[in-house]
Amino acid sequence: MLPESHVQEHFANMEVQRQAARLGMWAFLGTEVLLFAGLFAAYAEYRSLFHETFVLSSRHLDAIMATVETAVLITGSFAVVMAHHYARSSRSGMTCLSLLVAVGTGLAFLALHGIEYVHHFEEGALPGKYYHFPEIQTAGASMFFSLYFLMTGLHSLHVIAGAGVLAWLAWRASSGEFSRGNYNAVEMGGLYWHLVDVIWIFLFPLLYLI
Amino acid sequence: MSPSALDEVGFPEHHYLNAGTTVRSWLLTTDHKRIGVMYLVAVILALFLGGMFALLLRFEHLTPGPTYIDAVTYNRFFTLHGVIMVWFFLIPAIPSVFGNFLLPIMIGAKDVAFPRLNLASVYIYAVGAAFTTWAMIHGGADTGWTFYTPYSTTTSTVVAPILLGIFILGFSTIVTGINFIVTIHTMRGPGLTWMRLPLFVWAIYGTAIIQVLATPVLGLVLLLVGVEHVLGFGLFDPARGGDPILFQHLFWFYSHPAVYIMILPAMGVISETVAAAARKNVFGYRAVAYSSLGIALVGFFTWGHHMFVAGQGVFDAGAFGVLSMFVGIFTSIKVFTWVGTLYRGAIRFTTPFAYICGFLYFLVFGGMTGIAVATVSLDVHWHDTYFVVADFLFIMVGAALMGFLAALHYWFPKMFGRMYHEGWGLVSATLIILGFNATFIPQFLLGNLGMPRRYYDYPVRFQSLHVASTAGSTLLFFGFVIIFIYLVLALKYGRAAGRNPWGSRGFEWDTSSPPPTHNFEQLPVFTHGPHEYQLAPEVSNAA
Amino acid sequence: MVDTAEAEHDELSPARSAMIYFVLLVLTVATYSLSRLHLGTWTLVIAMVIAIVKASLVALFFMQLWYHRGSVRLAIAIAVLWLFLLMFFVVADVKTRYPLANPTANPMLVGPSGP
Amino acid sequence: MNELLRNVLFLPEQASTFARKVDSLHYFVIITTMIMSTLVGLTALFFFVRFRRRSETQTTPLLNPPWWLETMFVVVPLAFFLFWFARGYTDYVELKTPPKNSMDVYVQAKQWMWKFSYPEGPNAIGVLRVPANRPVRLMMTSRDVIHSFFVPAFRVKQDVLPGRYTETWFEAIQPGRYQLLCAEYCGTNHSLMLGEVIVLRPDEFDSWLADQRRGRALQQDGAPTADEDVTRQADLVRQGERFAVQYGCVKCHSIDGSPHIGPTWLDLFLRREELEGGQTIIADEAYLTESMMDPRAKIVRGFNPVMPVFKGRLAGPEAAAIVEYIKSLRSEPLEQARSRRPVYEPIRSR
Repeated sequence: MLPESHVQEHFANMEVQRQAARLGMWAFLGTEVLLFAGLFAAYAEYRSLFHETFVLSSRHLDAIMATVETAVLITGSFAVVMAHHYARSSRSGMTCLSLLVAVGTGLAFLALHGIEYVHHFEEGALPGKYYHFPEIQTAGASMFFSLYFLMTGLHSLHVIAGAGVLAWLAWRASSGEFSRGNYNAVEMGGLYWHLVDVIWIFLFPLLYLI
Repeated sequence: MSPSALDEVGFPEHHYLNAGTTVRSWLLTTDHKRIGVMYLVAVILALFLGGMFALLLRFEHLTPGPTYIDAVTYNRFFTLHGVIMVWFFLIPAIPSVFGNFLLPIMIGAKDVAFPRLNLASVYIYAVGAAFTTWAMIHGGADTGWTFYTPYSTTTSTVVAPILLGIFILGFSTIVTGINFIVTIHTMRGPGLTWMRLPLFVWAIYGTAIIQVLATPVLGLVLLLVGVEHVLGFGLFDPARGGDPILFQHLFWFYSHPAVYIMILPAMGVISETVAAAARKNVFGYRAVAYSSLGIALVGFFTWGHHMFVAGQGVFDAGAFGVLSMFVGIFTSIKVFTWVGTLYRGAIRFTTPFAYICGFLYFLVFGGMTGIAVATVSLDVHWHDTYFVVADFLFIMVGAALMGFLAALHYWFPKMFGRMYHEGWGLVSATLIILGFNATFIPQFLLGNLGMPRRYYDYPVRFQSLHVASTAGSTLLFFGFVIIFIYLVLALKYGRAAGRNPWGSRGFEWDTSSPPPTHNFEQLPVFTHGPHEYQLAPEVSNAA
Repeated sequence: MVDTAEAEHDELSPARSAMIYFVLLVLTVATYSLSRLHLGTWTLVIAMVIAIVKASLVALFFMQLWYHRGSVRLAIAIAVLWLFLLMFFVVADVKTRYPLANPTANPMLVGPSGP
Repeated sequence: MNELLRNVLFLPEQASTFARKVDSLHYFVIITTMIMSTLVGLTALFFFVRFRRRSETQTTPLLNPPWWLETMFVVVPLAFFLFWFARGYTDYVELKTPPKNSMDVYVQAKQWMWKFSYPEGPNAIGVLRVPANRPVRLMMTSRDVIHSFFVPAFRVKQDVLPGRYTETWFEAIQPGRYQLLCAEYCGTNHSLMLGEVIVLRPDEFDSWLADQRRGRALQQDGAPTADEDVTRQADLVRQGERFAVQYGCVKCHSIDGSPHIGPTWLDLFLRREELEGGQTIIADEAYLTESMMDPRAKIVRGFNPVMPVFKGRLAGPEAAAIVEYIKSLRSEPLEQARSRRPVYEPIRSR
């Protein structure tokens, strides 16, 4: 996010710059939370309207794979925390490694999720007018899968973006750019990745464990 | 006016405008002042484009039947008028132009917190504008700027590019909002406590909070309508159990706070200009500062008053009705405080002051009708009629645009170092205020008569009021043309304004006009609040 | 002008983060297994409580909110509050609306998309 | 006083109980706001004249409002606002709860026309006849997009949602003809979606309703007004059948399920049809009307685009009648018949 390693000219000192970057990042995370707020509101409404269909459709999803995905994302979060710790203690080799582990967990999550999507495509549990899943024909079934694909799709886009940012940070860490005096970028990238994990922490029970 | 004559009156030789004259120095600038000027040009273009569509609509209404365009074209025109005016003029108008230009100067900072991000917001605005212009050329949507489903998802007209244009523009607003919040929190000058911040900075802070918290929900809603229109995901499809009122909830959760994004900066401008015109401290600084925050936060609780007749539950209608009344008191505090500031002041009638009077009249009139429309039972008759159109245009064109014009005239010398022609300023101000009344008072009466919004054809009994309103709108148009002419002329031929033409005690007047690239020769130390006119004139913030 | 090394204790130590990581994994497994019991309305409450605990663990420690005071916490607190504000009024509207104005009242809506 | 204020504010006549209540609150709000705004304006003007700038170096005192004035700025407006809210909300709740003894009327809004049907009586397009001094409850739904039932004279407005019902009620107090408008933007001819509410004296209304039920209304009314086409549900289907024969629809569309040049009309309504482009759609009213007006828009897989365009040849009510006729063609039991391949063998009668 902030490529320089030294203090930008219009900031008083490094601490002010880091505080500014941190506040800016948290405000951005606030917008991400509100971006998903609309979908959570839609989910809340349709769940209260079509409760029994939501229960049926949710039981149909593969909860075990989702649990594994959650564990994978939490591991990714942990890897990023370690990367932040290594960056602060100027061990750029370990920083780069842990960032790559985090990117790996992101790709693993996407792969597992891709498998789920393929499964849904095959059996026709698709949103809106594409819905021709024979087993669940009660009212609102296509609504559950509309929300399922919208929420997990938007989240997967954020996972891809987060993995991209972490890969870019890993590439910069490999050239030894981060040290005690300049680890803002790792912290910001880490904050974004943690938020992606927090959003999934809420999506997982709402979609899979009704 | 030979250049040398200009210099001794205090026109600095090198300042931010001639610090680099190549096009590249403008396009890649990270100087918040240049970004403010670039936004000013874009915003004025949007104003004239949107205004042109408004005139086309008004001329169509001269006669009940088809006057010179058909129904579909009319529907496209009012959609484009709405989209351009709301997203391309009103929302960026004061925050992106004057917020960008003045915020760092007012808090004694060299630049905003993330200068490169600030430049990125200009390019995001440009890309969003390009998409919308492309869609406009290809006919544009005929859904109205509110995009109510299921019409917006089933219409055959081009909806997706306009949604994409506004979606991209949303990022420009979010980035500007984040920039301002971080700048105000972390880069205030030495000695500048929160309670010494100029009231314009408080207003921009409140606006930035709304920009950051509200725009993402708009982004999501436009995304959902676009996905629904292109792929048919069925989230708002009634046959599949979708709920059109859910769309309205999500849309108005953004759009009502967006109304405060438009009016709050104008209130900040008026707080500054009233204090400068009356040469007196603002009557109750603390109340005005906290009411800016109050509007920013309580403004989020009131979106349901747009949906009283949309099929909303009775409980929600009551809750939103009460909360809408509470948001009204912050505006009334501000109005009473501005009038109180005039008490025992030293008022000089200048063009900004003319716009202040216009602003106060329109804000009180529009605010009161706004409270009336938020009264649940009265709204049943008024909803979706010309009464509501006149009410929000009183606030948008009346108050917000008057605030923009007051800011433009008050800070023109600071931005460009030259004074505009005072006589023409007063002429155009009266023309605009009269033209505005002539345009929108008839529309209030049309609303009472029951003339619905977005009507291409209308029953004959409304014609006389429509003709009056169209006449007023031409008057309004000429007022804006005159302003544009004498301001552009003043850029070249205006007399040099010097450091502080208004004798104002605002912080931005401590630096030269136009200010140097890094805003100050040496960073100011803040010893007192803004607009402390009881101090002797020579006490200023010199370091 | 590299500023002084920040004191060790005010940042997340690896040991503590490892312990939190473990707790998160345990909670994930717990929320899955509890959901298999199908306790009816209680499943939602339990799932949400566990999710909130996990989310606050990640936010407070992994995202260092525990070590940064003031405006940073306020920013995310307001965003989350707005999330609940929006959800509250939308669900309240659906619950208190004229019953036939709800999507479920659609006469043609027997199957997911009609009879 | 009421008439004076009503004329000053350009309000239409008060033709319903709710209108009178709303207008009294309206007058109270407008009068208070006008008084307050002029007071604020006059004080500002007075301050401007009294405290104009006399010398350039004049300093002004630092003044801040005492705490009681500050609370006055907040409490006085808030008191007014909350009182208006309380009064307004009670009227609103009353508007949302129709009285038990009210007469029901079903309203169906469709892109750019209104259709009213009395529970066991006639239905009419564009004209709603109601008795005076009796509450009338409207159960409203829309076939395509959101419309809004708005009668300015009654001060009543209620959005009409597609696929579900919204309700509102009014009690007209004096006989007369009041214009009905659509207040929610619904497309190209949103401004032509007008209608009329004719309020009759109670006895007049009862005799009209009785005649309707005996079907003699057509002769008695002489030439019905252009947009008043008073037909009964049963008549509508029979009319649809007559139009189907008259316009030659049955030459290509069989009504007994047997395959023919065009898709069969048996069980067509709300059937899932697979189109040429591969998507599937539901044959609802919107699809049926569109296929009549613009057949090439959505062609069912396997059928040739040979159907003539009826836009301009079929009037709105005729198309609506044909759709009603198609809806009435149901085979027992109700199973999902998918259109079979087209078969070209000429009908001997041609």
